[in-house]
Amino acid sequence: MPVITYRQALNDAFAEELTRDENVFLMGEEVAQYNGAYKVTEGLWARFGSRRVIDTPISEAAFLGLGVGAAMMGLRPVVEMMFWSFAYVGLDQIINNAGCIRYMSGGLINVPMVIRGPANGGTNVGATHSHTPENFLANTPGLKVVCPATPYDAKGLMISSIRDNDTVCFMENTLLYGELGEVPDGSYTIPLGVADVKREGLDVSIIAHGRAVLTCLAAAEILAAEHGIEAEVVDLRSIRPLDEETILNSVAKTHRAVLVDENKPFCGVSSQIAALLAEHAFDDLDAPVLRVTALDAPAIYSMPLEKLQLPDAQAVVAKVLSSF
Amino acid sequence: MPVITYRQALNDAFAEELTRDENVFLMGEEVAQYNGAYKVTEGLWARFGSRRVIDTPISEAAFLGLGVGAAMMGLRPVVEMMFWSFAYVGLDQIINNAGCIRYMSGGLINVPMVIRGPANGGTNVGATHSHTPENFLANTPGLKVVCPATPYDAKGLMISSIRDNDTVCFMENTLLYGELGEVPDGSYTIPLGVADVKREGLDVSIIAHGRAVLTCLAAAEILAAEHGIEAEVVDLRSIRPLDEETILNSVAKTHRAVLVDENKPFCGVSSQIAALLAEHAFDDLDAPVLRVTALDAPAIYSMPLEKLQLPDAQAVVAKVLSSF
Amino acid sequence: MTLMAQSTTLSTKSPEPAKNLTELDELFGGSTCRWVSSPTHADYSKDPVNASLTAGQKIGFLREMLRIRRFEQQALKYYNQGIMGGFLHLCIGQESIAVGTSSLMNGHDEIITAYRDHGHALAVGMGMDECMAELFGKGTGCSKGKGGSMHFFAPDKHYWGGHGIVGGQTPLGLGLAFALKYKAVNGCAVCFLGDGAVNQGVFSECLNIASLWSLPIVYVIENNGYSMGTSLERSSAFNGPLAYRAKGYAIEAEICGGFHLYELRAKLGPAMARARAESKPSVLEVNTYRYYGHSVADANAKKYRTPEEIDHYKKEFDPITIWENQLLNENVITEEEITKLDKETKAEAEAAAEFGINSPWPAEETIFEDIYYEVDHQTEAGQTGRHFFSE
Amino acid sequence: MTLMAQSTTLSTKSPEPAKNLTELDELFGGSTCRWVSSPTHADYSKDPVNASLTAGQKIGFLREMLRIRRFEQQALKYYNQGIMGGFLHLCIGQESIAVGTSSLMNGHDEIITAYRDHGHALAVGMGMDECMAELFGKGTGCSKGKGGSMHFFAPDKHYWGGHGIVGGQTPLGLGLAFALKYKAVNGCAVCFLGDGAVNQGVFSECLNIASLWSLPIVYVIENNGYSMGTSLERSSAFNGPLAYRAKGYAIEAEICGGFHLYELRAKLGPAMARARAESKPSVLEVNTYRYYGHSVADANAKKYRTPEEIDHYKKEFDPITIWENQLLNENVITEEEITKLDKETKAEAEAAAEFGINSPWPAEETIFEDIYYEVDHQTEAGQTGRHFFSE
Ligand SMILES: Cc1ncc(C[n+]2csc(CCOP(=O)(O)OP(=O)(O)O)c2C)c(N)n1
Ligand SMILES: Cc1ncc(C[n+]2csc(CCOP(=O)(O)OP(=O)(O)O)c2C)c(N)n1
Ligand SMILES: [Mg+2]
Ligand SMILES: [Mg+2]
Repeated sequence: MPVITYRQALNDAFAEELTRDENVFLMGEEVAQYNGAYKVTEGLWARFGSRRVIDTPISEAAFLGLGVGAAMMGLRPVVEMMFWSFAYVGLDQIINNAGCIRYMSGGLINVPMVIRGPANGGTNVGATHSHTPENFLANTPGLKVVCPATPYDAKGLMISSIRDNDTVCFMENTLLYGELGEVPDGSYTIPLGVADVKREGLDVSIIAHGRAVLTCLAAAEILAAEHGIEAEVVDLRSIRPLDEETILNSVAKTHRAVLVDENKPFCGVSSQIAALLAEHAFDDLDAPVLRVTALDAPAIYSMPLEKLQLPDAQAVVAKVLSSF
Repeated sequence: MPVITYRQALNDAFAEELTRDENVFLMGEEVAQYNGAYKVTEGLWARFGSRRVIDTPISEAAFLGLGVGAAMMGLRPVVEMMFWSFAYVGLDQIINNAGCIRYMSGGLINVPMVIRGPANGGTNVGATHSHTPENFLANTPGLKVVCPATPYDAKGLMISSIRDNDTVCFMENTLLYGELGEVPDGSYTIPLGVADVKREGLDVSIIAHGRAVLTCLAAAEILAAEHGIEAEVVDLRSIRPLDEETILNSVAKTHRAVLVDENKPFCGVSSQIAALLAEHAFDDLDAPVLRVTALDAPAIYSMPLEKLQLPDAQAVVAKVLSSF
Repeated sequence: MTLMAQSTTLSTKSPEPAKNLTELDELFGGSTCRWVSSPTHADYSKDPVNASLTAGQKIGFLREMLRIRRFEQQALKYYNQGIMGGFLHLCIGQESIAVGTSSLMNGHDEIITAYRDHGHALAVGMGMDECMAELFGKGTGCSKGKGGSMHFFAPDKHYWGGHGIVGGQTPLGLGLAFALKYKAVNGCAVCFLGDGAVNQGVFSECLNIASLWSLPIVYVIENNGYSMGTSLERSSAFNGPLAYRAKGYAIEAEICGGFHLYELRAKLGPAMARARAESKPSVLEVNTYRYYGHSVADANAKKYRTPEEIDHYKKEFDPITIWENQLLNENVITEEEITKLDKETKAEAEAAAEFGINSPWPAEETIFEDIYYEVDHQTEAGQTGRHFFSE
Repeated sequence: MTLMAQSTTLSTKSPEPAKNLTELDELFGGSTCRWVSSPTHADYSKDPVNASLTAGQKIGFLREMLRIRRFEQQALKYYNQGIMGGFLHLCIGQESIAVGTSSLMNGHDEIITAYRDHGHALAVGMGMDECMAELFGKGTGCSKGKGGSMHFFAPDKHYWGGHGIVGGQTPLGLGLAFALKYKAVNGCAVCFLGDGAVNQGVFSECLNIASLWSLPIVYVIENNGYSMGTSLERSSAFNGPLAYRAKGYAIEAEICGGFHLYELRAKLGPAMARARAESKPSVLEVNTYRYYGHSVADANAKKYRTPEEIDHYKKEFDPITIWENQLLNENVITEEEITKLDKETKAEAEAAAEFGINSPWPAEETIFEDIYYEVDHQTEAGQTGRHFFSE
């Protein structure tokens, strides 16, 4: 299978969907002529032109809302947030319009839109540019939230998201764009709401999403090599819908859970998983549910310190060991 | 002790703080000449004038940011969101400016501001007007979040919030404004970060905040009268800082926890409490941690159906019973 | 001079909540945006967009305005009885705008508005029954009881709601226009907003994009002089009319009295035509007035403006009366026919209220319907993973 | 005519990323907002705000501009070595604006800007050491290594940052002005923003409030023609200059070449004075140009504009060269003195880089400092309840 980057996998997904469906268009700041601030949309403007790949002014609220309006009319906007952090100036459009209109119209209106872009810390861009709002967006019934960790997942989930008839908030990661992985040629879909057991193991379930999955896989290798612990790594992939079955099955098997999350801890996605386990895996658990999250401080600029803010493999290893 | 409404308790807090500190001012849509959409600021414009009690255009982002800028200069803005739901058009100012500036400036700048207004469902105002973002705001280190349930708490916490040197997001409830309670004359403070055991009991800990506390107290009466179960009702009062000690002590005593939350379930405040218990009360718990939350749908308009969306005493009773 | 900066009074406005009639009249004559063409003076009947109207069409407009008024009066009655929930924002006094606009729609045009949306809904052809049932929160409502007063929708009639967040509909309107252009449909989008809503930043963002991309949209500012209890002068700084802010974005802006259908059609028609023909945006500020409070719950409705002001508008600027007189003068209709029309629309509204009251509540399980398309349609996507997290 | 609406090309702009010199010149002469007073023609030296300047002050301005340029060149060098993090937005080419503004500050004025903030920081008197250390992420940095390039602050010097969210600083600036008025301080606020930032809705909201409440603020649009890779023409619709949008809010708006300190001071001075004396807002659009990319990471810096365009600006519009020539012509300075000044500032920048490099990293525990005032000061409030939720 060809090995390509996460960035390329997304780019391929866009190209294929733009080709397949005339209603799909890309929109955002610098997505067209500049080829994308992170080059995720490279070449697409040249190939599909100004009608399908559209540069916007720096007006997130307006072009998010424009996307919602266009989606109501049957188009399929794929709207880039240069960073998900910038969505906060347009959040009303996401929560109240994309998220509520179907309901408030009694189902008369659909909003088949994808809102996408990177959401991550770890690149020294400071507190205001490092938000990871997957928890909050997934709090909103009406929205879907997807956080792929690998090139393969990124492409398959993006194609599913574009074809989905609901609004999908798709969270990428600037630290993943250059990551390589095997991705088959041509179109394929990965359903939203299906977690992926990225590594099987019997001793402990490590549950994560997004880039933290890679951290957990590295930790699992260390645990196996140095501590004889076989960790199962569950990649949620999709936050809403959520594959609770896979989570519960894994914990029923391993009896231990460590949740890893680059979100801040208070009401992060791992809080929700912990709540799930506290309710539905009570009898399965042999130990407290432990969490490794981003440190509970705004993202710091200073390079070595910001490294400490995000979960790394050693922190995961230590946490897993403390569970035994 | 005088018995006054929650609304009056807040009004008294404003009047006292406006009198005490020249730097305090109130700002928001219709807070001055109209006396407040929910009459919480009644009489204050007449008494304190246009400099201290200020009507704004419908520009939440601008006047939230204005509040932050004024607070940086040492003023103490108390900014009303007519509904907290409307904060979404200005969320960037709350999260990125109020929430991050102290950190990004290495502590050179403070933002002593209160952002306040009602955040609740249950009044048939529809999905876009019924948001309860305490979970999300408390996810942001740098912000504080307070949700008082009674007139007494409302006044004491409001005075503390105004005097606090950090930004406090203060969440009221239109359904509580008319509730009566004993409130002493004169100024008093209730520290942020101290939960209140509103009812003692040995059999189960019911943990809630905001209006859900009243629901839980009603449920506790039913549990005692009809089922011989003595529930302890813990009112969080403050979401961030959070009084984890009181929560853990209660559960260590009762060995059972039911969390009640008018937030939507996914990553709601009760998820965070569940995560806390799953980690730190593992050995204390005799039963799964159960939750009663708002139904996981946008707030519906239809009157009888919206009633079903929020936790009521019967639902809490049923959930508690299922825990035994 | 420095003394002025020392002044600590932030608001330069006087504490009097409302102006008296003389001041109002000055206002009308002056350069501010509450400019009103005297309904008796200006004559737009010869305007091409009006000259070709048939008697039947003209009477139809009257019927539509009456339907709106009678509908809202019924709603008001039941709201006051406490059997409706939430907010009820009446557009009584403003009916001409919705009716005038829908009279110009070409079958491909799309419209969208804010929460004061009953008039627009009825004008585009929604039935009173479904609208009234919505107010009663019933399953037979246009939004199945899920949206309430602020959220009427009829996409099949090119009507996209009904939106409660101030200004929130303005980029949606832009999206409608964008979709028209994208699909090369010969239509335009009309997006309504209030005089208070112009101060939501997103509207300015929309003006820029509309102009920059040449989108076929007409923003209609329904300037009724107040946003809740705040008069225009206390909410907005402007230079000449409020609409002229759009000129800073190279957008055509015009002002218009909204009390006479002929004038409204004469000003709005060309803007819509320009949008369709040249894909050019415009902003039209329409002067209008609401007789009731911001919503029915507005206890201060007569405090921030004088009763005289309200009376003055009712007497001199009522769009229904003005239109009735116009049609009587034109001998298009008789007093008797008007009375008949009025009775019919009243009866229709009463029947609709009956319908609403007698309709069943939505079933409990509908709470979880209409959230996700995929779940409702039980597609594979809708059946994969957990979508809802409460029991 | 209908055919145009049928057109499916949404952007009317040509795909060519940049204009050639002739087009540029046309642009300058034309009515668009990239209007530039030819630096050789206009003479503002006799303007009262300039006429009274001492030689020492004039030389001081040159020193400040040189300090900014040398500081950024050093930063660039180390950034390119990969030992700085995040973004680095250089203001090289735009130095005159920060220096001109700070030269007009009265000790009570407050300023705030966006992420392209090094120039403003140095101009108000921040030390190179603390600024450079910040870029290196060191604990000796002005923000203790917490803010980085985009977040320099010095409240003691009336400098409120350094803000990374486009437009996000504009209401903060309004708050500074509000506080001045509230406290009856005889000062004004100056808030900078880019030509791209004008399209964030919150800025329009600010214009309305500034005008409505008569707040003492000057918004300075640093129009460098591009927001990242998007030219002004592709991001903004306007009518005459961009700044004229403010006129729709009854705010005074002016345009200004930003290349010559005399011109900048002559235009900005009165706006600041008006704010102080009459508590009136203004918008000043300053024409300027950045030689480097949007940030140093901008790989396309020479793709969306031609190298000729950049060269043209460097040759004809460099604010430092222009000022040097001015001072030489005035016989205020000699070539030798300029060379000396240049060497000094270079040395200062080099020493600052040394300082930054040699400074220690912030201690790990500082991650949890500077979040809550109450926690840092271990007040009762700071010790009550749990504030942080990770270990
Ligand atoms: C973002 C936001 N802020 C505040 C409100 C509360 N609110 C609802 S309507 C309204 C007044 C709007 O006035 P205007 O735009 O003039 O419209 P009108 O009611 O006169 O039709 C306000 C403040 C809201 N719904 N959304
Ligand atoms: C809300 C928001 N959207 C997008 C960005 C990304 N971004 C940072 S700077 C910039 C361009 C701003 O251009 P301009 O305002 O002209 O300032 P300049 O960089 O030219 O100084 C963009 C799009 C951001 N930081 N914030
Ligand atoms: Mg109005
Ligand atoms: Mg620029």
